Amino acid sequence: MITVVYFAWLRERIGLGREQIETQAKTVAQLVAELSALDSYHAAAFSDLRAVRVAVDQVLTDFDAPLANAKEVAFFPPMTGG
Amino acid sequence: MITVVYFAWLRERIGLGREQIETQAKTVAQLVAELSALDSYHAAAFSDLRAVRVAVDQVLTDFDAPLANAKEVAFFPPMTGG
Amino acid sequence: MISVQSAPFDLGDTANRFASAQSGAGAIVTFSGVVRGDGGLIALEIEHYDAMTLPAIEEMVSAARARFGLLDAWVIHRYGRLTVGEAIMMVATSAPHRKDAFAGAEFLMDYLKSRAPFWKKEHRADGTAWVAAKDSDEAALTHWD
Amino acid sequence: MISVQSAPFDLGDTANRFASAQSGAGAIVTFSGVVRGDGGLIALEIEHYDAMTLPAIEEMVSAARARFGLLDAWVIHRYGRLTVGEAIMMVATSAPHRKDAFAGAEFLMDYLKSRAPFWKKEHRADGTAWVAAKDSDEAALTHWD
Repeated sequence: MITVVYFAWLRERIGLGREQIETQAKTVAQLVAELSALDSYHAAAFSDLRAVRVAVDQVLTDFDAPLANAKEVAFFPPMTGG
Repeated sequence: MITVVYFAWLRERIGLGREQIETQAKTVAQLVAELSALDSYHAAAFSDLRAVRVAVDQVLTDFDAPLANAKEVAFFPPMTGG
Repeated sequence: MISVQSAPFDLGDTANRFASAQSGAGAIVTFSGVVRGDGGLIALEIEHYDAMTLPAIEEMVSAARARFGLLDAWVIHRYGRLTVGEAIMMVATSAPHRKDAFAGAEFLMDYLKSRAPFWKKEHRADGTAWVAAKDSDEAALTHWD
Repeated sequence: MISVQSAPFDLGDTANRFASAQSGAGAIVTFSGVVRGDGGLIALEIEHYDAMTLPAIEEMVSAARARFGLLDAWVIHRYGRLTVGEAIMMVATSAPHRKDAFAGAEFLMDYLKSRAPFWKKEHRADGTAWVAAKDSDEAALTHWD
Protein backbone atom coordinates (compact mmCIF):
# COMPACT_ATOMS: atom_id res chain seq x y z
CA MET A 1 0.00 0.00 0.00
CA ILE A 2 1.39 3.34 -1.06
CA THR A 3 0.05 6.88 -0.65
CA VAL A 4 -0.06 8.92 -3.86
CA VAL A 5 -0.48 12.72 -3.62
CA TYR A 6 -1.20 15.26 -6.35
CA PHE A 7 -0.72 19.02 -6.51
CA ALA A 8 -1.82 21.96 -8.65
CA TRP A 9 -3.36 21.03 -12.03
CA LEU A 10 -2.63 17.32 -11.52
CA ARG A 11 -4.78 17.41 -8.39
CA GLU A 12 -7.53 19.26 -10.25
CA ARG A 13 -7.41 17.03 -13.33
CA ILE A 14 -7.51 13.81 -11.31
CA GLY A 15 -10.13 15.26 -8.96
CA LEU A 16 -8.45 14.31 -5.71
CA GLY A 17 -5.37 15.28 -3.72
CA ARG A 18 -4.50 11.94 -2.18
CA GLU A 19 -5.26 8.23 -2.66
CA GLN A 20 -4.08 4.87 -1.31
CA ILE A 21 -2.94 2.44 -3.99
CA GLU A 22 -2.31 -1.31 -3.71
CA THR A 23 0.62 -1.81 -6.10
CA GLN A 24 3.48 -4.13 -7.04
CA ALA A 25 5.20 -1.36 -9.08
CA LYS A 26 8.97 -1.42 -8.67
CA THR A 27 9.63 2.02 -10.15
CA VAL A 28 7.85 5.38 -10.43
CA ALA A 29 7.33 4.71 -14.16
CA GLN A 30 5.53 1.43 -13.41
CA LEU A 31 3.35 3.20 -10.86
CA VAL A 32 2.47 5.89 -13.42
CA ALA A 33 1.44 3.16 -15.92
CA GLU A 34 -0.86 1.59 -13.30
CA LEU A 35 -2.36 4.97 -12.33
CA SER A 36 -2.91 5.95 -16.00
CA ALA A 37 -4.92 2.73 -16.49
CA LEU A 38 -7.31 3.57 -13.62
CA ASP A 39 -9.56 6.01 -15.52
CA SER A 40 -9.57 8.81 -18.10
CA TYR A 41 -8.81 11.49 -15.45
CA HIS A 42 -5.58 9.80 -14.40
CA ALA A 43 -4.76 9.07 -18.06
CA ALA A 44 -5.20 12.77 -18.93
CA ALA A 45 -3.06 13.93 -15.99
CA PHE A 46 -0.18 11.64 -17.01
CA SER A 47 -0.55 12.07 -20.79
CA ASP A 48 2.55 14.29 -21.06
CA LEU A 49 5.16 13.31 -18.50
CA ARG A 50 7.47 16.15 -19.56
CA ALA A 51 5.10 18.41 -17.63
CA VAL A 52 5.13 16.23 -14.50
CA ARG A 53 7.65 16.09 -11.66
CA VAL A 54 7.83 13.43 -8.96
CA ALA A 55 8.99 13.18 -5.35
CA VAL A 56 9.39 9.88 -3.46
CA ASP A 57 9.05 10.24 0.29
CA GLN A 58 9.35 14.03 -0.09
CA VAL A 59 12.58 13.95 -2.09
CA LEU A 60 12.58 15.13 -5.72
CA THR A 61 13.58 12.30 -8.05
CA ASP A 62 12.87 10.99 -11.59
CA PHE A 63 10.63 8.40 -13.22
CA ASP A 64 13.31 5.70 -13.20
CA ALA A 65 13.56 5.85 -9.41
CA PRO A 66 12.86 2.59 -7.53
CA LEU A 67 9.91 2.58 -5.13
CA ALA A 68 11.50 0.02 -2.77
CA ASN A 69 9.82 0.69 0.61
CA ALA A 70 8.46 4.10 -0.36
CA LYS A 71 5.50 5.30 1.70
CA GLU A 72 4.49 8.38 -0.33
CA VAL A 73 4.83 9.34 -3.98
CA ALA A 74 3.91 12.88 -5.07
CA PHE A 75 3.17 14.11 -8.60
CA PHE A 76 3.08 17.78 -9.50
CA PRO A 77 3.98 20.32 -12.21
CA PRO A 78 7.34 22.17 -12.11
CA MET A 79 7.44 24.24 -8.92
CA THR A 80 6.75 27.97 -8.90
CA GLY A 81 7.95 29.21 -5.52
CA GLY A 82 9.54 32.50 -4.58
CA MET B 1 41.99 82.32 -7.36
CA ILE B 2 41.02 78.70 -6.87
CA THR B 3 39.84 76.77 -3.82
CA VAL B 4 41.77 73.57 -3.10
CA VAL B 5 40.27 71.01 -0.71
CA TYR B 6 41.83 67.91 0.85
CA PHE B 7 40.34 64.80 2.41
CA ALA B 8 41.41 61.89 4.60
CA TRP B 9 45.18 61.39 4.92
CA LEU B 10 45.92 64.17 2.42
CA ARG B 11 44.10 66.61 4.70
CA GLU B 12 46.00 65.28 7.73
CA ARG B 13 49.40 65.29 6.01
CA ILE B 14 48.99 68.83 4.66
CA GLY B 15 47.49 70.00 7.95
CA LEU B 16 44.47 71.79 6.51
CA GLY B 17 41.23 70.91 4.72
CA ARG B 18 40.89 73.91 2.45
CA GLU B 19 43.03 76.72 1.05
CA GLN B 20 42.75 79.54 -1.52
CA ILE B 21 45.48 79.50 -4.16
CA GLU B 22 46.47 82.23 -6.64
CA THR B 23 47.51 80.22 -9.68
CA GLN B 24 48.10 80.37 -13.43
CA ALA B 25 48.09 76.55 -13.70
CA LYS B 26 46.32 75.33 -16.83
CA THR B 27 45.96 71.67 -15.75
CA VAL B 28 45.59 69.71 -12.54
CA ALA B 29 49.16 68.43 -12.98
CA GLN B 30 50.50 72.00 -13.11
CA LEU B 31 48.53 72.88 -9.98
CA VAL B 32 49.97 69.82 -8.20
CA ALA B 33 53.50 70.96 -9.12
CA GLU B 34 52.82 74.42 -7.67
CA LEU B 35 51.28 72.98 -4.47
CA SER B 36 54.17 70.52 -4.01
CA ALA B 37 56.60 73.47 -4.09
CA LEU B 38 54.80 75.26 -1.22
CA ASP B 39 56.33 73.31 1.68
CA SER B 40 57.41 69.83 2.79
CA TYR B 41 53.87 68.92 3.94
CA HIS B 42 52.38 69.48 0.50
CA ALA B 43 55.41 67.80 -1.09
CA ALA B 44 54.88 64.71 1.10
CA ALA B 45 51.15 64.55 0.35
CA PHE B 46 51.77 64.61 -3.41
CA SER B 47 54.89 62.43 -3.40
CA ASP B 48 53.06 59.41 -4.86
CA LEU B 49 50.29 60.48 -7.22
CA ARG B 50 49.20 56.88 -7.81
CA ALA B 51 47.63 57.12 -4.35
CA VAL B 52 45.82 60.40 -5.09
CA ARG B 53 42.51 61.04 -6.86
CA VAL B 54 41.22 64.41 -8.04
CA ALA B 55 37.86 66.06 -8.64
CA VAL B 56 37.42 69.39 -10.45
CA ASP B 57 34.27 71.24 -9.44
CA GLN B 58 33.01 68.06 -7.72
CA VAL B 59 33.47 65.81 -10.75
CA LEU B 60 36.03 62.99 -10.66
CA THR B 61 38.71 63.51 -13.31
CA ASP B 62 42.44 62.90 -13.91
CA PHE B 63 45.68 64.86 -13.63
CA ASP B 64 45.65 65.86 -17.31
CA ALA B 65 42.34 67.67 -16.90
CA PRO B 66 42.29 71.39 -17.78
CA LEU B 67 41.43 73.82 -14.98
CA ALA B 68 39.81 76.36 -17.34
CA ASN B 69 37.39 78.30 -15.10
CA ALA B 70 37.41 75.74 -12.29
CA LYS B 71 36.37 77.08 -8.89
CA GLU B 72 37.26 74.08 -6.69
CA VAL B 73 39.82 71.30 -6.98
CA ALA B 74 39.72 68.41 -4.50
CA PHE B 75 42.48 65.89 -3.73
CA PHE B 76 41.84 62.67 -1.84
CA PRO B 77 42.79 58.98 -1.62
CA PRO B 78 40.68 56.33 -3.43
CA MET B 79 37.18 56.41 -1.97
CA THR B 80 35.98 53.87 0.58
CA GLY B 81 32.23 54.29 0.70
CA GLY B 82 29.51 51.70 1.23
CA MET C 1 14.74 30.71 11.01
CA ILE C 2 12.51 29.18 8.35
CA SER C 3 8.78 29.79 8.42
CA VAL C 4 6.12 28.47 6.04
CA GLN C 5 2.91 30.24 6.97
CA SER C 6 -0.41 31.53 5.67
CA ALA C 7 -0.32 34.65 7.88
CA PRO C 8 1.14 37.93 6.56
CA PHE C 9 4.56 38.97 7.87
CA ASP C 10 6.15 42.38 8.38
CA LEU C 11 9.18 42.94 6.12
CA GLY C 12 10.70 45.74 8.19
CA ASP C 13 10.12 44.11 11.54
CA THR C 14 11.66 40.85 10.26
CA ALA C 15 14.63 42.72 8.75
CA ASN C 16 15.28 44.43 12.09
CA ARG C 17 14.97 41.20 14.08
CA PHE C 18 17.35 39.51 11.63
CA ALA C 19 19.88 42.35 11.85
CA SER C 20 19.74 42.37 15.67
CA ALA C 21 20.40 38.63 15.76
CA GLN C 22 23.67 38.98 13.82
CA SER C 23 27.17 39.30 15.24
CA GLY C 24 30.16 39.94 13.02
CA ALA C 25 28.09 40.67 9.92
CA GLY C 26 29.27 43.51 7.70
CA ALA C 27 26.56 42.97 5.09
CA ILE C 28 22.86 42.23 5.34
CA VAL C 29 20.68 41.56 2.28
CA THR C 30 16.93 41.11 2.21
CA PHE C 31 14.75 40.12 -0.71
CA SER C 32 10.99 40.20 -0.71
CA GLY C 33 8.61 39.04 -3.41
CA VAL C 34 5.34 40.88 -3.87
CA VAL C 35 2.12 39.98 -5.77
CA ARG C 36 2.01 42.10 -8.95
CA GLY C 37 -1.31 43.12 -10.47
CA ASP C 38 -0.31 42.39 -14.09
CA GLY C 39 -3.06 41.77 -16.60
CA GLY C 40 -5.94 42.30 -14.22
CA LEU C 41 -4.72 39.86 -11.56
CA ILE C 42 -7.01 39.90 -8.51
CA ALA C 43 -5.34 37.34 -6.26
CA LEU C 44 -2.74 34.61 -6.13
CA GLU C 45 -3.58 31.26 -4.55
CA ILE C 46 -0.49 29.41 -3.36
CA GLU C 47 -0.58 25.66 -2.74
CA HIS C 48 2.31 23.74 -1.21
CA TYR C 49 3.38 20.20 -0.33
CA ASP C 50 3.36 20.52 3.42
CA ALA C 51 5.47 17.46 4.30
CA MET C 52 8.20 18.41 1.80
CA THR C 53 8.38 22.21 2.05
CA LEU C 54 10.35 22.62 5.26
CA PRO C 55 12.96 19.89 4.56
CA ALA C 56 13.45 21.24 1.00
CA ILE C 57 14.03 24.80 2.24
CA GLU C 58 16.28 23.60 5.08
CA GLU C 59 18.50 21.88 2.52
CA MET C 60 18.75 25.06 0.40
CA VAL C 61 19.61 27.16 3.42
CA SER C 62 22.33 24.71 4.54
CA ALA C 63 23.78 24.68 1.03
CA ALA C 64 23.77 28.50 0.83
CA ARG C 65 25.38 28.90 4.27
CA ALA C 66 28.18 26.45 3.45
CA ARG C 67 28.83 27.70 -0.07
CA PHE C 68 28.94 31.44 0.65
CA GLY C 69 30.08 31.38 4.28
CA LEU C 70 26.85 33.05 5.37
CA LEU C 71 26.63 33.90 9.04
CA ASP C 72 22.87 33.40 8.93
CA ALA C 73 19.95 33.04 6.52
CA TRP C 74 16.21 33.31 7.13
CA VAL C 75 13.35 32.33 4.83
CA ILE C 76 9.65 33.13 5.21
CA HIS C 77 7.24 31.80 2.56
CA ARG C 78 3.48 32.18 2.61
CA TYR C 79 0.76 29.97 1.16
CA GLY C 80 -2.98 30.50 0.73
CA ARG C 81 -4.77 33.40 -0.95
CA LEU C 82 -2.79 36.65 -1.40
CA THR C 83 -4.01 39.86 -3.00
CA VAL C 84 -2.10 42.35 -5.15
CA GLY C 85 0.63 44.20 -3.26
CA GLU C 86 0.94 41.56 -0.51
CA ALA C 87 4.38 40.13 0.28
CA ILE C 88 4.63 36.47 -0.76
CA MET C 89 7.96 35.64 0.80
CA MET C 90 11.25 37.02 2.00
CA VAL C 91 14.85 35.94 2.38
CA ALA C 92 17.49 37.58 4.61
CA THR C 93 21.20 36.77 4.51
CA SER C 94 24.23 38.04 6.43
CA ALA C 95 27.94 37.69 5.73
CA PRO C 96 31.17 39.49 6.60
CA HIS C 97 31.29 41.00 3.07
CA ARG C 98 28.71 42.16 0.54
CA LYS C 99 29.44 39.76 -2.34
CA ASP C 100 28.62 36.69 -0.25
CA ALA C 101 25.48 38.18 1.28
CA PHE C 102 24.18 39.08 -2.22
CA ALA C 103 25.18 35.73 -3.77
CA GLY C 104 23.60 33.79 -0.89
CA ALA C 105 20.29 35.64 -1.29
CA GLU C 106 20.26 35.16 -5.07
CA PHE C 107 21.14 31.46 -4.72
CA LEU C 108 18.28 30.97 -2.26
CA MET C 109 15.84 32.82 -4.53
CA ASP C 110 16.82 30.76 -7.57
CA TYR C 111 16.33 27.50 -5.65
CA LEU C 112 13.11 28.59 -3.93
CA LYS C 113 11.69 29.51 -7.33
CA SER C 114 12.25 26.08 -8.93
CA ARG C 115 12.89 23.59 -6.12
CA ALA C 116 10.59 24.55 -3.24
CA PRO C 117 7.23 22.75 -3.59
CA PHE C 118 4.90 25.72 -4.11
CA TRP C 119 2.46 26.24 -6.97
CA LYS C 120 0.71 29.50 -7.80
CA LYS C 121 -2.74 29.91 -9.31
CA GLU C 122 -3.74 33.29 -10.69
CA HIS C 123 -7.28 34.56 -10.15
CA ARG C 124 -8.66 37.05 -12.66
CA ALA C 125 -12.14 38.37 -13.38
CA ASP C 126 -12.41 35.93 -16.31
CA GLY C 127 -11.11 32.83 -14.58
CA THR C 128 -8.09 31.11 -13.07
CA ALA C 129 -4.82 29.74 -14.43
CA TRP C 130 -1.85 27.93 -12.91
CA VAL C 131 1.41 29.86 -13.27
CA ALA C 132 3.76 27.97 -15.59
CA ALA C 133 7.38 27.56 -14.55
CA LYS C 134 9.67 29.68 -16.72
CA ASP C 135 12.54 28.17 -18.68
CA SER C 136 14.62 31.14 -17.51
CA ASP C 137 14.05 30.12 -13.87
CA GLU C 138 15.21 26.57 -14.52
CA ALA C 139 18.18 27.97 -16.49
CA ALA C 140 19.09 30.24 -13.55
CA LEU C 141 19.95 27.13 -11.52
CA THR C 142 22.69 26.11 -13.95
CA HIS C 143 24.49 29.31 -12.95
CA TRP C 144 25.23 27.64 -9.59
CA ASP C 145 26.48 24.26 -10.94
CA MET D 1 15.16 59.25 -1.90
CA ILE D 2 18.84 59.87 -1.19
CA SER D 3 19.97 60.88 2.27
CA VAL D 4 23.50 61.66 3.46
CA GLN D 5 23.28 62.04 7.22
CA SER D 6 25.14 61.67 10.50
CA ALA D 7 22.05 60.46 12.37
CA PRO D 8 21.31 56.73 12.69
CA PHE D 9 18.51 55.29 10.56
CA ASP D 10 16.15 52.37 11.10
CA LEU D 11 16.65 49.58 8.54
CA GLY D 12 13.25 47.96 9.03
CA ASP D 13 11.30 51.21 9.12
CA THR D 14 13.05 52.38 5.94
CA ALA D 15 12.45 49.02 4.23
CA ASN D 16 8.73 49.24 5.05
CA ARG D 17 8.44 52.84 3.88
CA PHE D 18 10.24 51.91 0.66
CA ALA D 19 7.98 48.88 0.07
CA SER D 20 4.83 50.95 0.73
CA ALA D 21 5.94 53.57 -1.78
CA GLN D 22 6.17 51.01 -4.62
CA SER D 23 3.52 50.17 -7.18
CA GLY D 24 3.96 47.35 -9.66
CA ALA D 25 7.07 45.97 -7.97
CA GLY D 26 7.39 42.18 -7.79
CA ALA D 27 10.82 42.26 -6.16
CA ILE D 28 12.32 44.41 -3.41
CA VAL D 29 15.97 44.13 -2.36
CA THR D 30 17.66 45.89 0.54
CA PHE D 31 21.33 45.94 1.43
CA SER D 32 22.75 47.35 4.62
CA GLY D 33 26.37 47.72 5.62
CA VAL D 34 27.29 47.35 9.28
CA VAL D 35 30.47 48.28 11.24
CA ARG D 36 32.36 45.04 11.99
CA GLY D 37 34.51 44.76 15.11
CA ASP D 38 37.42 43.01 13.35
CA GLY D 39 40.84 43.20 14.99
CA GLY D 40 39.72 45.19 18.02
CA LEU D 41 37.99 47.96 16.09
CA ILE D 42 36.30 50.44 18.44
CA ALA D 43 34.76 52.90 16.02
CA LEU D 44 34.71 54.02 12.42
CA GLU D 45 35.01 57.70 11.56
CA ILE D 46 33.55 58.53 8.17
CA GLU D 47 34.52 61.72 6.36
CA HIS D 48 32.88 62.85 3.13
CA TYR D 49 33.11 65.58 0.48
CA ASP D 50 29.84 67.32 1.20
CA ALA D 51 29.50 69.28 -2.06
CA MET D 52 30.18 66.19 -4.18
CA THR D 53 28.43 63.39 -2.30
CA LEU D 54 24.81 64.00 -3.27
CA PRO D 55 25.47 64.69 -6.99
CA ALA D 56 27.72 61.60 -7.20
CA ILE D 57 25.08 59.34 -5.63
CA GLU D 58 22.30 60.87 -7.76
CA GLU D 59 24.26 59.97 -10.88
CA MET D 60 24.70 56.34 -9.72
CA VAL D 61 21.02 56.02 -8.89
CA SER D 62 20.00 57.40 -12.31
CA ALA D 63 22.39 55.02 -14.04
CA ALA D 64 21.08 52.03 -12.04
CA ARG D 65 17.42 52.92 -12.69
CA ALA D 66 17.99 53.26 -16.44
CA ARG D 67 20.20 50.20 -16.82
CA PHE D 68 18.11 47.71 -14.84
CA GLY D 69 14.64 49.23 -15.32
CA LEU D 70 14.33 49.79 -11.59
CA LEU D 71 11.00 51.20 -10.45
CA ASP D 72 12.73 52.96 -7.58
CA ALA D 73 16.02 53.09 -5.66
CA TRP D 74 16.85 54.66 -2.29
CA VAL D 75 20.25 55.29 -0.73
CA ILE D 76 21.04 56.32 2.84
CA HIS D 77 24.70 56.85 3.79
CA ARG D 78 25.95 58.05 7.15
CA TYR D 79 29.07 60.01 8.06
CA GLY D 80 30.68 60.84 11.40
CA ARG D 81 31.63 58.46 14.19
CA LEU D 82 29.99 55.01 14.20
CA THR D 83 30.55 52.22 16.68
CA VAL D 84 30.65 48.45 16.11
CA GLY D 85 27.31 46.99 15.04
CA GLU D 86 25.90 50.31 13.77
CA ALA D 87 24.47 50.47 10.26
CA ILE D 88 26.67 52.59 7.98
CA MET D 89 24.40 52.75 4.96
CA MET D 90 21.60 51.07 3.10
CA VAL D 91 20.32 50.68 -0.43
CA ALA D 92 16.81 49.62 -1.47
CA THR D 93 15.77 48.72 -5.02
CA SER D 94 12.52 47.61 -6.61
CA ALA D 95 11.79 46.06 -10.00
CA PRO D 96 9.13 43.91 -11.64
CA HIS D 97 11.45 40.84 -11.43
CA ARG D 98 14.11 39.63 -9.01
CA LYS D 99 17.17 39.64 -11.30
CA ASP D 100 16.94 43.39 -11.93
CA ALA D 101 16.29 44.29 -8.29
CA PHE D 102 19.36 42.28 -7.23
CA ALA D 103 21.57 43.60 -10.05
CA GLY D 104 20.53 47.20 -9.34
CA ALA D 105 21.42 46.87 -5.66
CA GLU D 106 24.79 45.25 -6.42
CA PHE D 107 25.58 47.88 -9.05
CA LEU D 108 24.82 50.66 -6.57
CA MET D 109 26.94 49.02 -3.86
CA ASP D 110 29.92 48.58 -6.20
CA TYR D 111 29.74 52.25 -7.24
CA LEU D 112 29.13 53.59 -3.72
CA LYS D 113 32.18 51.63 -2.54
CA SER D 114 34.61 53.17 -5.04
CA ARG D 115 32.97 56.30 -6.49
CA ALA D 116 31.09 57.99 -3.65
CA PRO D 117 33.37 60.45 -1.83
CA PHE D 118 33.55 58.82 1.60
CA TRP D 119 36.68 57.88 3.53
CA LYS D 120 36.79 55.65 6.59
CA LYS D 121 39.21 55.88 9.48
CA GLU D 122 39.45 52.99 11.92
CA HIS D 123 39.86 53.69 15.62
CA ARG D 124 41.53 51.02 17.75
CA ALA D 125 42.96 51.00 21.26
CA ASP D 126 46.47 51.36 19.78
CA GLY D 127 45.72 54.15 17.30
CA THR D 128 43.96 55.06 14.08
CA ALA D 129 44.35 54.11 10.43
CA TRP D 130 42.65 55.11 7.18
CA VAL D 131 40.95 52.21 5.44
CA ALA D 132 42.73 51.51 2.15
CA ALA D 133 40.63 50.98 -0.96
CA LYS D 134 40.74 47.33 -2.09
CA ASP D 135 41.87 46.35 -5.57
CA SER D 136 38.94 43.91 -5.57
CA ASP D 137 36.50 46.82 -5.10
CA GLU D 138 37.97 48.70 -8.05
CA ALA D 139 37.94 45.46 -10.08
CA ALA D 140 34.25 44.96 -9.25
CA LEU D 141 33.42 48.04 -11.31
CA THR D 142 34.81 46.49 -14.49
CA HIS D 143 32.03 43.89 -14.17
CA TRP D 144 29.57 46.65 -15.20
CA ASP D 145 31.55 48.00 -18.19
